[in-house]
Amino acid sequence: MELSRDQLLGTYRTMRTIRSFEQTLNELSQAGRVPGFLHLYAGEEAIAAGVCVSLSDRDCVTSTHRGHGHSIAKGVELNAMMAEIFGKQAGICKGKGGSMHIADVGKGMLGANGIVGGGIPLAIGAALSAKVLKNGGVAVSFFGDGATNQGAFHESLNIASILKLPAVFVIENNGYGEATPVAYHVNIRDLADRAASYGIPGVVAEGMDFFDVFSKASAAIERARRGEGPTLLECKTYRYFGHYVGDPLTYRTKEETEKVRTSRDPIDNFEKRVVSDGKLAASELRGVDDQVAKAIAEAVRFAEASAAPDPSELTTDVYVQYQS
Amino acid sequence: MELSRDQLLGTYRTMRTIRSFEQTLNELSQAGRVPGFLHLYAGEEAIAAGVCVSLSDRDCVTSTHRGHGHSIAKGVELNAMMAEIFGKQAGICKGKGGSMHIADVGKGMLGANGIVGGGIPLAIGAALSAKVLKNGGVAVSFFGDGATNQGAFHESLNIASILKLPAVFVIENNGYGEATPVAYHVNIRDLADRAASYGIPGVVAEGMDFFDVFSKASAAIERARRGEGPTLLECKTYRYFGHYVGDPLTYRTKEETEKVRTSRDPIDNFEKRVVSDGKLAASELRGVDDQVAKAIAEAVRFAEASAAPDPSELTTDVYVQYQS
Amino acid sequence: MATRKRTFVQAVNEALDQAMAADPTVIVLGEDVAGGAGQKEDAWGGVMGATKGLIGKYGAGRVIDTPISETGLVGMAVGAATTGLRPVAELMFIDFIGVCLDQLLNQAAKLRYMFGGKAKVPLVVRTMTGAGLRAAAQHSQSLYAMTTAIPGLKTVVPSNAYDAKGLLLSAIADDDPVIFCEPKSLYTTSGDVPEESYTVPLGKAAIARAGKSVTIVACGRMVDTSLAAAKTLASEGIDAEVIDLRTLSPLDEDAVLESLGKTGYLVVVDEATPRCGMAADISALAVDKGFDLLRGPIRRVTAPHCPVPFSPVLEDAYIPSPARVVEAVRSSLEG
Amino acid sequence: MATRKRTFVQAVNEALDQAMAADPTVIVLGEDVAGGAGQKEDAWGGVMGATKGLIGKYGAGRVIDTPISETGLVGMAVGAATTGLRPVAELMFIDFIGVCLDQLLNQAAKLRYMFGGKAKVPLVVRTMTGAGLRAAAQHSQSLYAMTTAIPGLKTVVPSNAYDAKGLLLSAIADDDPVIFCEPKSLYTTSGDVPEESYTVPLGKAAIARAGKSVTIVACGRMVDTSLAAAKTLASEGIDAEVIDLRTLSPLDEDAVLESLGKTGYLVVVDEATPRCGMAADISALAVDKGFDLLRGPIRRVTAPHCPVPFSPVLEDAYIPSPARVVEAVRSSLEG
Ligand SMILES: Cc1ncc(C[n+]2csc(CCOP(=O)(O)OP(=O)(O)O)c2C)c(N)n1
Ligand SMILES: Cc1ncc(C[n+]2csc(CCOP(=O)(O)OP(=O)(O)O)c2C)c(N)n1
Ligand SMILES: [Mg+2]
Ligand SMILES: [Mg+2]
Repeated sequence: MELSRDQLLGTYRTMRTIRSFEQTLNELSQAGRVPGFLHLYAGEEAIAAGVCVSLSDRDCVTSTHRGHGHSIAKGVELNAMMAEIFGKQAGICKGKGGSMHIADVGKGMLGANGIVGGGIPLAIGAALSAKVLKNGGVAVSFFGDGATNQGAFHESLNIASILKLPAVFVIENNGYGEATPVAYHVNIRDLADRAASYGIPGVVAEGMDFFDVFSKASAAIERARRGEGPTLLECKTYRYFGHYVGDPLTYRTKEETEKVRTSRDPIDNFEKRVVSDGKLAASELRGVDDQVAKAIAEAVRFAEASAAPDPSELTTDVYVQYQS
Repeated sequence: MELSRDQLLGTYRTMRTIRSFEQTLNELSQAGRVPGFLHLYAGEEAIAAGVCVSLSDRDCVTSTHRGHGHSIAKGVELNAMMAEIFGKQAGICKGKGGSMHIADVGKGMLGANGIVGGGIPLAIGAALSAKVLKNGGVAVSFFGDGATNQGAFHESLNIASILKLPAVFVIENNGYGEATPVAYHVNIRDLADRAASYGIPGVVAEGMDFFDVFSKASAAIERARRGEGPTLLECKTYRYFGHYVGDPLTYRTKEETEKVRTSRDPIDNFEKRVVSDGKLAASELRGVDDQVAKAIAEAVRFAEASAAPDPSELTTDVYVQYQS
Repeated sequence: MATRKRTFVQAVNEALDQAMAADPTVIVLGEDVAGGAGQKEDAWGGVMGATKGLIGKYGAGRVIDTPISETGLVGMAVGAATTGLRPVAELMFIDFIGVCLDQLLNQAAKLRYMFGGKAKVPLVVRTMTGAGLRAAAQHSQSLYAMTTAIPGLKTVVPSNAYDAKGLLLSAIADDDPVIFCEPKSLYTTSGDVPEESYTVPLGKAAIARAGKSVTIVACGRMVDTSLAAAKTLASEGIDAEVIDLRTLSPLDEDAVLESLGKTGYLVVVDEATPRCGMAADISALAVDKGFDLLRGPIRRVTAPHCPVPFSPVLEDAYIPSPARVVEAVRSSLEG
Repeated sequence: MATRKRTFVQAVNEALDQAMAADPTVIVLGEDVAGGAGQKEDAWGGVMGATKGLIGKYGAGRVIDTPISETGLVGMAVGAATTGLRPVAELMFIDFIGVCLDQLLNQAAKLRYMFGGKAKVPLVVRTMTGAGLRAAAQHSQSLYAMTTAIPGLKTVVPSNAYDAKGLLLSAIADDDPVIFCEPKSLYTTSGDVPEESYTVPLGKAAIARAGKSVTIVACGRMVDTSLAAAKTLASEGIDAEVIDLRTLSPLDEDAVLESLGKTGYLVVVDEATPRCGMAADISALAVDKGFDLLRGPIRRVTAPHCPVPFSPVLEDAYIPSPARVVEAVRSSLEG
């Protein structure tokens, strides 16, 4: 399947937006202008973009503590996202969730999640709804390498397999779970091999290459839509910043990070490819860069200018109805 | 490794004892003479016997709701077991645990378990103790096909693998989890294949053949003792009685059961083999049958004659010490 | 339509059947809710038959047997509830909540709040509770205080067949996640159950027996225990009022306080263990909002702070008895 | 040896170090307790540094990084405790208890009882609790009532650095499973901590402030909140006694009742949510065994029945403040 010029331009916009969003938050957070903990997605843009380009609003995704990229790729509004991260009333969750709980059910974004592996069972639930309601939807669950050691991963993939649910499980293998390297926390090379335990396809993609992720993800998504069941897709990637903003990064070397940034950067890769293929002109991309920069700046302005929630909001939204 | 005459005789005694123990309980329970729920092990004797013949008291096992066979094979005293199942003070657990919680830590029997998969993490804990205390012990966890779909299975095998723990995981695949066939609850043929997710050996044994179980289990146990890490051993077996005493057995046919009983019975298999090999004489085995029948009868007499616990026992043994 | 005698478990089955008939988005899932992987007919219809016949009527698409994977099945139900279905998931025994609590504690209960009110989770988790069947420590617990404590969840504990049907139909129609506790020792008890579909509202207690000398608050199986105690007390001229809470969250505070206003004395009876439990919760409510009404100490009749023992002798001593309730009432009245 | 200023987290680290030095069967395990899979030195030494330096001293054989598998790691600790070790497992945040509760609820807590007293489980589970760090609904809970309710477990909640060290050393030496709650907002607060190894007994409350007008019961971070309130009250001539429970199970009932005997009034302050919580538990104790001592309603100052919000404004409104405690004391005294 070929991507149109617009889709390619949109893809670049998505990846560039994620990158700028995270770089901006990294600075704001270090400057003490953002409350709470932030887990940044920079470096992994090709995965969110490469998967979500094949999804529409009826398709649901579940995300992780590192959820900004998935939210942006799923089309969540930037100002409302930024306001949420600042804890403002205008936030997408009225400031009640924050960075780790950004969600937009209408857009099929079922939430970042503070529990490692916690979103995987929710995703098979969304897949079950699609199957029972026959709405043609597919559910995608994004999670990290570390999450593949949670019981929820195991139970959910097995259920999805035996019920042939329209689901795709995307491992974002960035080499570490917090400060622990993958090579320590599992005893296998490719996490995709775990698919064999459930009798489903396991596929490895170069997660820094949008086109590789896109072709393998779209195939898995189409397979799910056809009712042929779930796929486990492992994307090898790397996170540019620490586990959280403030991470001393004592478990990996600057060289390791620099090497990836210079040789495997997903946005550089994308630009080289589309420009050399003559699909897009560098000038167009610079144009997008400017628009993105403006949009992010505007989002920050919006977030900082927005009002904090009224304390009376504390106990609303707990239940739809609670007569007591 | 060759088994001595005594070991073979002991093995036959173990399997016969388990069989008679369960047949007797089946009758007593249906006659309303035993309180609570019973999950009988009859048909699966070759697994408990084939694994435990390579273990000594320093080696620990964890068991399941279907734990009588493992307890007997691990050398738990018959009278105390029977008294426990009857809920008597003389029971191995003072009547507080019952059939589903028979344990004898001194004998390395860390307990039957009412939680499917609940014993697997405990087993890696026992393996960790053996490793840290360098006592040469090995831990074996017995569990069913259904338990392989619990998160605890997944997490425990991965940890055992990366820490190279002296553990052996024994799947007793009897074709059903309650009323649900394996062919429904997983999408793979051999559960042993799940070992690949953890980078450990996965081995399939004919669970109705003591000698096949013994050779594969002893190899796995020795490997663990040598510090080479865990093994996943799947034993294909069959349970003769229902999931619990009283199970209407509406999910399988009498023919299916009869076929297994007549063609694959582990005790018949064993007798044919040892007699034809001239290792043991049929007459010797009949002698064991008589001894076993007496021992079981005595256990029942003992259990029924024993006193119920004193109500004051209700709140003892909750803590070692509780100052309040 | 007629009112007939039905057992508690038949009432549950009838509620499920009528809810599924009325609303195609209602589905049932759990371990052996059909059994035999029976695509046409069920082998078990649930370990106790609560879901019997459903797969035959509604098919395997809506009556779903799952592997023994509670985190997977409960979490799947939470996700499905968030995306358009009304799942009724079965957690066979509440004792198993430990292998799937996160999906209730951090997902079902919190999604709506964390998302700023933009999600709803119309989920019901049916689960068996309570002791008395010689099922020992891991199959006999009454852990409803654990779910009552969790903001975002509702917790229901019916005490009879009529309420079981009406409360379950309310729970399924409710837009919030509900933990529906079925005291297994009541399964075979029967009562009058109307044939038609009807609801008993969540958050409304019932006066199981009107009286003026003392208020006995209970739920589930302990309502019968309290009524038996009330009989004995009546013969001593003590006229006990028995309040059946029906739902622990939301809690009908007014019903408790109004009754206390009439009687001045309170005894709370709970099959569960004492620490941080329902009995403590009701006591705290009364001594806070009802202090001026109180004329004697609030006694709690609960299980001891220990696991449920297997031995029948011990288990019988474990479960609160009418005699212990009578004793507690006397000592409260004496002060 | 000297007494120096140490932060709460340093006190925890010191207790672990001294326990490991004294007893080779003490091991530490959890996610990134070392970090970097550092076989020689740690990269993190715990997310907050509570286990810093331990792997360097005691090696990877006794300081074990685990995958993100709480059921596996906590269950492994339970099994190890049953077979000769004294594991100190780290459950990073108590909010994660939902993914591993079974190993605590049905295994650690019940093995000894189910086995008729023939097993002991000398396990400690260290875990961070509490709000205030803008960590939102899944990283800010105070779920210690859940473990307090479970017979077979002990639950400890220190309020200061001195107690943190002494209580942790007691917990490690204890032969029963202990849930050791570390209020993360106290980590950087410091106090006098003796250099040598010492113990603070489990089950003994402390009088954080002596007084005679009203009893304020609290634990963990709420002790400081209560002391701040007591200061304000003192200026109004209300002389509050503040009881620091230190351990919720076992509970020092006498300390609460004795204080109530002096003051006649009780306010319970808890950072956790109200239903079936510690505040309700203490209220129930007082109105049962201390009814005759009570001269006013028992007020509870707790978080509301809702998840912990992210927004700083809302989270600040969520956490009980000294002002709310002062208000509650006044209203209790006024009756
Ligand atoms: C159940 C649970 N355990 C532990 C944590 C703490 N924690 C948050 S993120 C994280 C690492 C996750 O690693 P991975 O899944 O690889 O995702 P990544 O951060 O690399 O994107 C951990 C251990 C948690 N949030 N939930
Ligand atoms: C966590 C949990 N879920 C469900 C149950 C109820 N249950 C008891 S035994 C059983 C079937 C177990 O099947 P399998 O593991 O194959 O063992 P088998 O009974 O066949 O020996 C189930 C579902 C349980 N005890 N624990
Ligand atoms: Mg990672
Ligand atoms: Mg089985």
